[in-house]
Amino acid sequence: MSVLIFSIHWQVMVVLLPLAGAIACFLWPRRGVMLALVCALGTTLSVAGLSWLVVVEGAQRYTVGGWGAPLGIDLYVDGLSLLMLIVTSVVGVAISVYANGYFERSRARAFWPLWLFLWGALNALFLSADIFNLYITLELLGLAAVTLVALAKGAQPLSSAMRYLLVTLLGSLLFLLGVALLYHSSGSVDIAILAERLSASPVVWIALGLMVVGLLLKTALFPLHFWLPQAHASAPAPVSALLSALVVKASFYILIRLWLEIFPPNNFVLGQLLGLLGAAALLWGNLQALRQTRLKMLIAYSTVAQLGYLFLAFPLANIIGWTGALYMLLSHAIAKAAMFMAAGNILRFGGHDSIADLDRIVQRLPLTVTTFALAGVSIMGLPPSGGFVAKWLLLEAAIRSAQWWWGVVLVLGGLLSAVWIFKVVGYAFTPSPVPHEVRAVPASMEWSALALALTAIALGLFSSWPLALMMVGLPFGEGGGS
Amino acid sequence: MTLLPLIFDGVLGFTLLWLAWQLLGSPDLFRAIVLFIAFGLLMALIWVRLDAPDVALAEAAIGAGLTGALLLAALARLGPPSETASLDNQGDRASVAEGGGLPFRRWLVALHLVLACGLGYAVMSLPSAAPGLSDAVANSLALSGVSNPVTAVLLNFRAYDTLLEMGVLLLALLAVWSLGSTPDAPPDDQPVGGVLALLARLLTPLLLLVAGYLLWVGGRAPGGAFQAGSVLGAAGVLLVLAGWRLGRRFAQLPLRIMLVAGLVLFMAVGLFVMLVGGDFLTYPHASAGGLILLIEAAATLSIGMILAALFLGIRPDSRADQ
Amino acid sequence: MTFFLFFALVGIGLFTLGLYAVIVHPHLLRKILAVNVMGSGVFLLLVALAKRSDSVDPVPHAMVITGIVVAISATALAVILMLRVKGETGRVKLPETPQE
Amino acid sequence: MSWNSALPLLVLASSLFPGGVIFFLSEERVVTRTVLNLAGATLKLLLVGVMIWGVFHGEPYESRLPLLPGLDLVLRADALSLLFVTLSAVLWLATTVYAIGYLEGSPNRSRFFGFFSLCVTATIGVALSGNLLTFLLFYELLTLTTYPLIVHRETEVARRAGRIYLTYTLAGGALLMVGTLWLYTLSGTLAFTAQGFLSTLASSEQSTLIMIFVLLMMGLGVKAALIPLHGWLPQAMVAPAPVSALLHAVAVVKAGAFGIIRVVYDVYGIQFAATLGVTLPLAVVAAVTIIYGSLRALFQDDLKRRLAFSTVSQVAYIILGVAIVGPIAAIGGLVHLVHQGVMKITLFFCAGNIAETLGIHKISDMNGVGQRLPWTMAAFTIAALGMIGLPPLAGFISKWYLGLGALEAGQGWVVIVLACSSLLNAAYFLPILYAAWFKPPPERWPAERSFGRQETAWPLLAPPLVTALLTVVIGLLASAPFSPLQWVHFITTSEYLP
Repeated sequence: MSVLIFSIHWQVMVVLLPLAGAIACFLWPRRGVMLALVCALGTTLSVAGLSWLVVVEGAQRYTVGGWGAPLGIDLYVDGLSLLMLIVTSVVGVAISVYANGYFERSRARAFWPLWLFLWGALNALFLSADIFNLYITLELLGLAAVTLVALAKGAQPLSSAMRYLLVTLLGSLLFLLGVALLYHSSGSVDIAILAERLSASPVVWIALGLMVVGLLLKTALFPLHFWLPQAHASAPAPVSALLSALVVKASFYILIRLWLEIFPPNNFVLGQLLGLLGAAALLWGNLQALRQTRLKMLIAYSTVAQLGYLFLAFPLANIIGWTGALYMLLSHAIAKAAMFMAAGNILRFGGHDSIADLDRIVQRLPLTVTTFALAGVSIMGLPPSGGFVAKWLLLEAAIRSAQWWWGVVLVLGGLLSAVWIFKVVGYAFTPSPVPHEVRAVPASMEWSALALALTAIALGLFSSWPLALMMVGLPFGEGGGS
Repeated sequence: MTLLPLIFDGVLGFTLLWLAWQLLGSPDLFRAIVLFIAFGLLMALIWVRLDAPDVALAEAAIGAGLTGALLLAALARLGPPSETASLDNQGDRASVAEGGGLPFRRWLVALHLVLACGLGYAVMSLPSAAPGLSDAVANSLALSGVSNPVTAVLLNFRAYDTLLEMGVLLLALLAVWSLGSTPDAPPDDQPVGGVLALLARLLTPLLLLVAGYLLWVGGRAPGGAFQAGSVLGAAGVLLVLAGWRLGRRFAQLPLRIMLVAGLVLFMAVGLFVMLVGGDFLTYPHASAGGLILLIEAAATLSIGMILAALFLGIRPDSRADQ
Repeated sequence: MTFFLFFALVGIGLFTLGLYAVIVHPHLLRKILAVNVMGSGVFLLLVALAKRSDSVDPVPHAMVITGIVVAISATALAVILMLRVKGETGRVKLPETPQE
Repeated sequence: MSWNSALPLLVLASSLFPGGVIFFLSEERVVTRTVLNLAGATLKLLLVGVMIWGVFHGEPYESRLPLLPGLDLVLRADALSLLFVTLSAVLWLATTVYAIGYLEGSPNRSRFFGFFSLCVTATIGVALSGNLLTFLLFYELLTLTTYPLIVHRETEVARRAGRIYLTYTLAGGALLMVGTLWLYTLSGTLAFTAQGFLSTLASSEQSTLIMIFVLLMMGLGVKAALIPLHGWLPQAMVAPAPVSALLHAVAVVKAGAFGIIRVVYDVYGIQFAATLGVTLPLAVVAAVTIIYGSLRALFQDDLKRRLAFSTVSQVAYIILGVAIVGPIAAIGGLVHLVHQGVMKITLFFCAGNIAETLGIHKISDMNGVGQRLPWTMAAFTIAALGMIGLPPLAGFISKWYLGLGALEAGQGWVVIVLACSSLLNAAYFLPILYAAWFKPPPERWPAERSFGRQETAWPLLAPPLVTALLTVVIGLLASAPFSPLQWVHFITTSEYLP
């Protein structure tokens, strides 16, 4: 058994299985659902195998083509990348189950191969240790995501997909320009080699600046978030879920990778600036969320806000802060996916998602409301939930590094999000005299969303395992934990 | 350095910038696209000047040719040029108004100037000796199975990039097919007679021949799967323009198999060598040349088909579906 | 100044021109053209700087070929989206205010 | 897992599990729901009984789960936590019986009883918390589980009250979290320890510790309804009567008061807190709250609102007892935790009965109620007299010890406060009693329901009678073994004697 586990090249499986699944779904569209579910399962198992490998043997470097950096391309997996892969699998399986109930046949035919392509792109991105390879995975990811947004019917999804496409291309090109400059100043595109060879020079700073701006554009950090709310709100519900949960996180992942590995050490000002933008995102996103009249738009603005939390780790710049931000990423991914799925259920059930008229709907969908409320607990950061653990760690980092003002922002953000969450949950406690015209919601849609929300809660009770996992390979550097 | 190449380079570079300026500012979209094609051809010339013949081939075929054709076709589908031009002009004025007017544009221009100066400074401050990978490539070239270093990088050293890139291409096709059922789908379903058909009939065999040659020679000299594939794609575009369509029988699974053949074979070879005992995509040195040619052959076919299909813009069996 | 540095600077010029055009031109086709020009600028920079060594560095060449293929894929998607936007809204530009 | 480490978890599970199951029951399955509720409550009482016996004989009960790096979720039964656990368990049983009768035939009962059980689970969790983090966790859970109970009636007023409640408690929870975390970064531990764990810290940290104390008190003071953080409590009166009973006597306000006790005794340590100089301001706030609450109660015509302001005042007694540094006052404060609970729940049960049976909500309509509902009003009278502090009822014991303790600690002003408060108590309770017993009843009651020969339904009548009886018994038998007073003596001698 263990021989088998160690002899299979799980890294390769993790990337190739979704791609192969996408091709299979393309070839035999009528079998799409079955193929996709099998593939989702296989990918998850591969991630599990890879986790086993990494937990037992530590961080892994894999040379594709046998050449090794700088000539060839390396794959690198440590606790940080593994955690991203696991989140992707967890959310991915739930979204696959959910989408099975969500799409009718004609759109399902388009959805499955695109979604599997996106999954493959995500996995390739998290594994890559090569910045040019990262560019290609970014493009793969971006094109798949844009097309998925455009799968929704109507003019608005198309417009927002178009805007999203332009933004993501712009981001990729900025990133690529940075890659070009880094290659020419160091002669390699491998992250580890870059880390050795780069020193703080104007070229390096300009290159990194370009890459950071490109990635921030894709991560939709305030004030570059202008494209996100509409794109995430107008996409089909499972797509909204995976965009908010995973796609924006992918570019953030690259950002922290670069920050931790190849950024010159004296980056205090940039860190403070990122933190400031994060704080602004947190407050602005939540305030905008309060103003929204449509549920999905509200949730999308909350994504803008929650992304702000992630950037608070940059000024804190200690291990507790990074683990906090990563834990936030993890729990937000899961909770937000659950929330968008719940919104999808509500839309399916009542045919609209206007917040003012929710009272007629939510009382008839107790499971969905529970999902929303549980996910909301995590997003507010109340115990016991993943969001609480993340906030605790970030707050601890803020106090320990004597930068209490970030703590104030953290607390304020949590309270603001409570306002809109309870605004929605409150409708569950409103009598609904008029029976509304309803469509049944498939059980798979309700239960997959609830499963994710429960996972977000469980993350608050069993945090030691993911926290230990993300330390494999010391992605955040040496030094004592808490 | 003699004066002549200097003047030549200067003219090339400034013309390129001028073309970009013109094509981005031209009120007439048709003219803009034509300028864009010229821009692509000029780029190809510069690639040659920079000792990058492989890039030049790819640029000429894909960057200038196919992209230009794609854009022209899109323009045709957008509607009569006069209407779009006027709409566009209105749009231009509107954008000045919405963006905060002239001050906004001034700020933007200033910002871009700063950006350009910063980037220029960065480039000028690079060390004059390039620490690139040319030596590393040269040292390992003998083991790669091909003698054209660009092909060696594309299909051996950084084959994983290329594999993912084939994925991007296939994904683009998937995307276009998923979204492509526009109400104003291309009207040109009836065969076009006359010059175009004749041209297509004459050129297609020639292009096929060129594609085959580029594929074969790619291991040693400039050329390879992408260049060959794009030539094949050009042939396909020509056939599409001439009104030729794939038979219903082939438009289903057989077509799809051809479209994915390149990627599937690539992955299969990568996995096969992994089973034999290496890492993913680690070709045994002895059989590397053959495996690369195999992959390239399938890739050429798929790339050509995909490019042509991208140009067509809709699923060939979409009518059969409804 | 050597000629490859000159071409690298031309590349930067193209990149900035394209970036400016993407931002100010509302017509989608022009935005697509602008993104392509930006891409060409990056490619030019990538290859021109590789000329600094005497022997040719093929890695940037391969990267640019990859980039060109990615660019046409993105362009194809952009074109089809543009046509769909035109079909749905009757206009070839994005709605003005992204909010609401 | 041994029996000793499983027992605290079992105590939690005995209400968590029924709660979880009840959510999925359909509305009509009244019998299943009732059986589950009562079985859970009874089982909990039994388990708590076992724990009392064990703790008295020195058995340690502790469960641990890893929660955060370096911090565990700790559930531990010590004498103090058992005081609160027992109170909650006993009163939960009473309230469950009452709620079954009260809500008979109303909609959404599965939801109600589900959250009701979760709420008790959270309260028990608060009581059993072995460190400040666990306390915080259950404290926030309590907020979340009581919200659905407050808005249960689904009216606009109820939702407004719910929003106000959340605004106060979530903000308070956030302050508590910041304080807890700050404390953790200073001390590296959060485990409740007798005499506190902070006195060893460097004296340079003193001003920080005072700041943290203020943060914690603000966080806990919200739920304990110390002024000026009491605004939510009168609003929450729109909740159904059993919820009010639970909120005021057991769950929310007591969780806040209990937290203050824990922080002062087991985090800071009473001596250290006194050296920091934070106890006197706390005592003053408590005293002001006592007087202010009583004064406000005096001018309320709505019966439940008057009782609510009475709670504001009475809970502050507990805090006052803690803040007067001295063992005797501590006994008075701690025992009032129990006594106030028993008396106040009686009053709310009775107010609920009056509203349900006769449709009366206002004190000005209560003329002659005693003739129509003699048993209910008898219970009400006993509890009200207890509140005023009439010997030998429960309230007298608390006030007696508080006064003695204050004198012993040299804080004579407290006695004046107590006297004023007793006068005010009398001023707002006696008119009710007078009107109910001695004024003639009106021709017709506003909305009378008939229950045959009984004055009202049995499930509504039995709980207040039992709790009223308890008020008498714990007052009369204050010196019997295992009475609350003796148990509090046990707490103070075994753990707190400074």
